Amino acid sequence: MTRHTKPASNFTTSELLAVMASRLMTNGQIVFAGIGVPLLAATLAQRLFAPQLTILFEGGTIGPFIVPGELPPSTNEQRCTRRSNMVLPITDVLLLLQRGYVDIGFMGGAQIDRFGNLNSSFIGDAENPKIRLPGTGGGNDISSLTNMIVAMKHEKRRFVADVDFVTSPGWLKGGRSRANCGLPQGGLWRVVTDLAIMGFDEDTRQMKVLGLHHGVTREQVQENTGFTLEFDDKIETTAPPRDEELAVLRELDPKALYTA
Amino acid sequence: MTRHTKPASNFTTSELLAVMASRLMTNGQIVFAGIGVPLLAATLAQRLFAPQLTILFEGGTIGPFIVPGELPPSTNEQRCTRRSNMVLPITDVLLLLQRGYVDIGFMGGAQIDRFGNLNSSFIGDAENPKIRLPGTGGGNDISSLTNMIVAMKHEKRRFVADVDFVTSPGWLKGGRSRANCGLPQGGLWRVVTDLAIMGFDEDTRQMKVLGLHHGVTREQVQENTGFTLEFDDKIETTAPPRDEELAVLRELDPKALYTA
Amino acid sequence: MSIEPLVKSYSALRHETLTRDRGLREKVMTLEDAAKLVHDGNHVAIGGCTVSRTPLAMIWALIRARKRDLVISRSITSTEGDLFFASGVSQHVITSWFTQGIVWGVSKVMRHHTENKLAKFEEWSHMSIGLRYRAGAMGIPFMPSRTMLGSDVGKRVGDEIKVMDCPFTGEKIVLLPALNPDVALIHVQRCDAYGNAQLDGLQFMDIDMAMAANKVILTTERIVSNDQIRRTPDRTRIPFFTVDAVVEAPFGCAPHECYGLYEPFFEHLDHYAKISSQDPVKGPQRYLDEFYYGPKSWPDYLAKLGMEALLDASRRGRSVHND
Amino acid sequence: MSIEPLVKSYSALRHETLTRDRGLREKVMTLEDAAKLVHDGNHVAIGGCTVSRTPLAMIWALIRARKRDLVISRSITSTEGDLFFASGVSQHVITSWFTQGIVWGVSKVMRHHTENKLAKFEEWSHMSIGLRYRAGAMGIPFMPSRTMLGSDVGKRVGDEIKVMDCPFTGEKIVLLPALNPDVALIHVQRCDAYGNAQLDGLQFMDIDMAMAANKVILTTERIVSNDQIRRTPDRTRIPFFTVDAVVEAPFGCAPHECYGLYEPFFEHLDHYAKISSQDPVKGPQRYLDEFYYGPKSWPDYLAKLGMEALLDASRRGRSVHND
Repeated sequence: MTRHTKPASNFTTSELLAVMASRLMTNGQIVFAGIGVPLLAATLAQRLFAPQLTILFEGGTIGPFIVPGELPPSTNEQRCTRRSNMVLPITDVLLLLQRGYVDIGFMGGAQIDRFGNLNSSFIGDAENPKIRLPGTGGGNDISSLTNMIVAMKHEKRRFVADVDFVTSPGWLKGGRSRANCGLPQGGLWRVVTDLAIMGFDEDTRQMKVLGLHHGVTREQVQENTGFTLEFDDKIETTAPPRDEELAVLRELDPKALYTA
Repeated sequence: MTRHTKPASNFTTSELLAVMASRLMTNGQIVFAGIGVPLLAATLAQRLFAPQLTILFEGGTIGPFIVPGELPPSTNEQRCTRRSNMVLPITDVLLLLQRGYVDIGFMGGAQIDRFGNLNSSFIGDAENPKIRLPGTGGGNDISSLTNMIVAMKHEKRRFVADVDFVTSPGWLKGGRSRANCGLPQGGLWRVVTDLAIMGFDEDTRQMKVLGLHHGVTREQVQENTGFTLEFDDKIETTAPPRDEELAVLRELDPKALYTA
Repeated sequence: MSIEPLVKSYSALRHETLTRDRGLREKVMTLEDAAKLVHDGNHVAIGGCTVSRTPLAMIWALIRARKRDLVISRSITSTEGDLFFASGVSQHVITSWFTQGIVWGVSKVMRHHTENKLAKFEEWSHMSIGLRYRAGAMGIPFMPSRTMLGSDVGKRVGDEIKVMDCPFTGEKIVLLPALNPDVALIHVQRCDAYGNAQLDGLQFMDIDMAMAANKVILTTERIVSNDQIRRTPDRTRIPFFTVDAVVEAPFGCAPHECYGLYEPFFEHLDHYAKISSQDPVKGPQRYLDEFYYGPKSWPDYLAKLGMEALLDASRRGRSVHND
Repeated sequence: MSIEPLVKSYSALRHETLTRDRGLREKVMTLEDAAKLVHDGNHVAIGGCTVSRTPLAMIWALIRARKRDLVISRSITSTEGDLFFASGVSQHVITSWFTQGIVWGVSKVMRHHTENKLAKFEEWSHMSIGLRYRAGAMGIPFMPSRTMLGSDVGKRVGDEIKVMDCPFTGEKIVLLPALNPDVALIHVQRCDAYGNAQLDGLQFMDIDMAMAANKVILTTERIVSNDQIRRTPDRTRIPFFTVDAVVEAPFGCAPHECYGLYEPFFEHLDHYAKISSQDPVKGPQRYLDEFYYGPKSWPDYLAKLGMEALLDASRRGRSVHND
């Protein structure tokens, strides 16, 4: 397995992910966020430039403010409800996605393929797995119903041509296959890694590099990807994390629970 | 229209209905009660011999105690919630019937037929009615889903061979027709009037007199009914309202809002 | 009147919702400005039930704004239904029960308009209306159910309901079409400027209605700070992003009741019942002139209801908190 | 294990409910007596989610009572799933996510049992599990939904879900089978002796689960008077007639959390994560011996968690009320 060489930096991979993902948020959006990097990224955006961004948690919370240093262990504890606008049953918060109130779903990923399908269920064959992973949680629901951002480490074993098991549908087999399966809404919008930012071709729905992080080359990204990547006509280079951004992250997660 | 002659008495027709209906209740039952006589009857039972009887209101209340002299104008006002165990949305309280938690539904009726179908929608043809009545409310739901008691005045124009419009299904066309229509549960159990108490034949589902009130003859009941009644083999005579029963009713409804 | 399919396609529903401004923003406005959000021909769902938590201040504003061709839906319809018909704002009410209230007898105004085919009272069972809103709230095209079978209520709505054989049990099951109103009018005890609303006591069908609608107009007894909402988030029932307008309208249900604050103004309702049954045309017209078109403002309307009546209703209303 | 159809017929569902004692009666009992209400082979639904409001006192009692062949369902499964497998109480868990918690890494105990085919982890999407309980709660055989399509999660459950063309819109729609558990275990902050329960904060899937189940065992931090319940009926979430047992079990979720009262006992959970990942067989076995089979009572179990840990968790737990 080829490991990439990260440019020398004053931040961790998770911090890089959180910063890059936070910049994809827009003020006023309603973001359904998973725990860890997604929560940190959404909160970072909220603190810096998107005060009207609203976070939803799968556990049943609308619009909480996270208390620095008191990050929740999952989306289902009382820490997720601090100073929130509303708490509601799990089923009902997930139904907000189905009804269409949510702009963006935002989660981490264990394995992703060229069409943005995510696997968090099985490594190897499902009937005879090498590793039984924890499973979908709300992942299948969120990715079936809304536009998605995924943040994950860029490794060849994680970026594969076809995932072993489609836990959360991306663009399935590309083209119109997602809509044809009965999923006319949503789809994987952005993949944020420690190397690059990727989207998907409008027609083929193949993964396509849109931006490279500072000091990262196309070759590095391709080397760490298990399938042939497309590259956009105009690739941008992202600005490295600013001190201000890192400061907020470190205030939120002083023990580096999610940013180690 | 033949009007019956009521025996001289110290109580009103509504009081008689409430007393007779209350005696059909059993301690521990869960009773879905309409406003007016049903509420009075259920409360009377609760006060006299069924302290563990629980009243549900269509407005969304479980187990209220009615404050004497403060009867609600419908099942949807705050008076219905006084000292209740729980309030919940309308849809959810009606779903308790569908789920099967309720023993008895209990309502009044404008028009009933030999199979216990109730009409509270139209007098005359629905497309060209003589009178547009207020409609089903929860009546259709309650009578579709649970065993029913109906309390109403015994008049020929109200007891008809076939109702003009089936608002709330009784036994439909008798026999197995109700179950065959997709209503396998519930059905009209008792009709309480100011003359008699009626049930329905187990096979034909035709209305059948089970008991006569004190001083009422079979002929009187038949005269005030618009179809041929069956009579049970052993007709009982009900005991007249006791002072104790009337006292509770008059305490509950001192202004005779529902018992005039 | 809009010629739309009975149930919106999922794409249409999602598109409508996507294009709403769902961001956290203040949306406090006057009754008059909120009335502009309702368009002629809209399907307008009314919160509360019978004479309880009826959004009468907003209905008052719609009638004064002379809206036309509204399709109205409500769980149970009381005096506001009479006034929709009598004012010409609507000729089509979808509800399960339509009359002022059982103690006042059958509405002569409803009878006049329906028996003379001036207006339509479309009758569904109570639970079915609730489940139609619920399906709309959940983003599904139908809700399975077990009532309206065998009855003429079911037959009369015709192929607006479907009956299918359950693929799991083989039993007959009713499919009720989702209802996604254009606008929902809901009155609450308190909400913040964003529209986070807390409802005390009976909820009726209001939550499902708010989630189902394409637009929500909240009237509220008082606007509280967002801080106050955030102190008891488990009492919030309607989230801000479903809400398009917040109007502070104290006694906004009068002469109906608002849980914990005021009971119905019974004498006023007796008065309305009397004049409307004496003459189902001129009665409500006189009532509209006096209480709807006449007053120069909502406080002026309340003044016409009378200070003594208002204090009496409040005393009775607060009594639920005396236990 | 019971060989029952996937979805109960309506007659069977109604008959089961009819024959339950739903009258208003006191039903306070011990953990041990409540455990007798659960029979080998039962489908047992577990309230709460991950490490939040897990009914651990009751689970503790079931494991001590050496139940067998339970089918377990829960929204998201944490340490209690490990212990169900390790204790031999269950070899079948229906859930959307199964691991102690994201901060502790993938459960080695879950991996050991599933990868070696000693037990089954049946995976449904989170919302689908919720909607299955909801259909069960509503007395309908299925719930329409729009997820699990196209994915292997959907394919793997096979014909337990149906896909149909909507008769109203022509779109594809999923029908999820209703789930009516034999027993639901739910922990609440307070309830009365009849089982009228008030839950603060996050509700998870508990309300639907209670309404869907054929039997409900409530554990509660405290039993309050019925008078107290009747003072705030709009805070009651589970009505007494769904409940079959009420057990007062203070700190009944420890080392998990109970909203507003105590947060997770993090050091204890770190300890469990450590020993169970060092050896996924002997680790949980040692843990069960020490904390489940060893203690002579629930207070004795709490004593083993430690006074300091308990006070610390309580201090953090109460902090939501500091705002």
